[in-house]
Amino acid sequence: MTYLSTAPLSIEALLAEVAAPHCGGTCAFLGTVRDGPDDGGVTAIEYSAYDAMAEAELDRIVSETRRQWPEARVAVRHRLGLVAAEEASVAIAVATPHRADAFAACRYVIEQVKKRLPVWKKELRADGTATWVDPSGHPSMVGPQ
Amino acid sequence: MTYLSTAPLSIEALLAEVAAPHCGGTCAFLGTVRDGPDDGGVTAIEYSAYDAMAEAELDRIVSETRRQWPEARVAVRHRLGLVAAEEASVAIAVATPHRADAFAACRYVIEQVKKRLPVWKKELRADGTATWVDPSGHPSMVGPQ
Amino acid sequence: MSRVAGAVGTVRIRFFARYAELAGRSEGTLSVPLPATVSDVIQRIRDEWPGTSALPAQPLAALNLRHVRLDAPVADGDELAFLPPLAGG
Amino acid sequence: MSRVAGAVGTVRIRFFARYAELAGRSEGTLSVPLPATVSDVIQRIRDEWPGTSALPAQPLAALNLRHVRLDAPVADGDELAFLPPLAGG
Repeated sequence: MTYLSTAPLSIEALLAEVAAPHCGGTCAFLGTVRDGPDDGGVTAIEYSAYDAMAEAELDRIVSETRRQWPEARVAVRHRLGLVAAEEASVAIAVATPHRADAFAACRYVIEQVKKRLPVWKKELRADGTATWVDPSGHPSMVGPQ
Repeated sequence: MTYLSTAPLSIEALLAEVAAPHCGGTCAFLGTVRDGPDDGGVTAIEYSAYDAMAEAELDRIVSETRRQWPEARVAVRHRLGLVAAEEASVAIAVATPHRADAFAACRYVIEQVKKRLPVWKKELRADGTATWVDPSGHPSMVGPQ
Repeated sequence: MSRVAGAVGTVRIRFFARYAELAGRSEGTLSVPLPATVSDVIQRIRDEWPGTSALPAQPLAALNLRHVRLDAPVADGDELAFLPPLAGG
Repeated sequence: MSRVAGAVGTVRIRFFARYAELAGRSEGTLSVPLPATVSDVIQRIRDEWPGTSALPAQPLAALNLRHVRLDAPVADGDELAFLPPLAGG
């Protein structure tokens, strides 16, 4: 696997991957598992994917980004398996000669990831319940099991 | 000094600083010293500042950012002294509950830094020359000394 | 069978996440008369595999690792996957 | 002096980066008749400190650690700095 990882994501590794002498601006994005007041005591999220398609989709997203921003150097990783609250589920780094492109390209990658990546998450709560997350707003209780 | 540092900048440290359970999106920006084909063999940049004002200005920029994005957690560092090519001169991290705010607030900080921070740089080249950088486009040779 | 002999394709079907739980299976192989669209295959799955009626009638679908619309044509050897609302990132 | 006695302020002047090189100094203290604007102080610096004529007539200025326009009033005890084109980030 190139883009998917069951190990914790290292933003330093991604930054090193995109660094280049001619790129003066690097924008990075980290998506982390929230446990806010509205998140009902989420202790971890279990991420699963349609692995082969997620890899293909990420490869397409990276290719599209390079086509739109030919000088951009792009790296992205999505984590799978159990991810604890405050750990990163997705990490993106984009380096470009000028900063406006770094922001735009990094934003493009995360928006496409959210829109297209065949990845699902089950929120695990302190009370033992588990819920499939439907970002369209219809959570479905599936536990305690 | 709070925001200025003569030591290498650690993006991991900034990310840890802004991390919070309710913040699911973190945008970071790193400005690095370029040595591209048009940069004439820059080996390092010597950054100097009007220290007290740069600290005050960064504090104001952070306060403004928090006013505009009340849920944002913001960290910023600017490096001073000799910075080698490909090392970071500025690092910013912004964590927010939702990603659009993280991108917008991070972008705000770097734009204000570029516009307002009393910091100057002298490009040091492999051939021994040194040039004060004027981003408005009028470099002035000051070496070899 | 009374059906006029025609091309028949074998399609690999995959269910993910909540859909695998609803369908009671994560994959299977299905023979479908061709030509057929993704919608045709969905109908056939509902007819042939008990339990799959719990799946939505118009799920998100991917054909050979790409998102497709439900009117996309399916060919012999294809892998057709049904995807619950995406939640990556 | 024939000048009518009036308020006089002491202003700390600072030059940075290329301006310090051009002025041949990085700081100094100047007495200025009040009221005075930043522009007035610039004129006085040019008159009193040889070498500062190499500085631009309308430099970027900061008063007490804040960017100011050249028509901003200067008061006794202020710190007035002249800033070459900014290059942070």
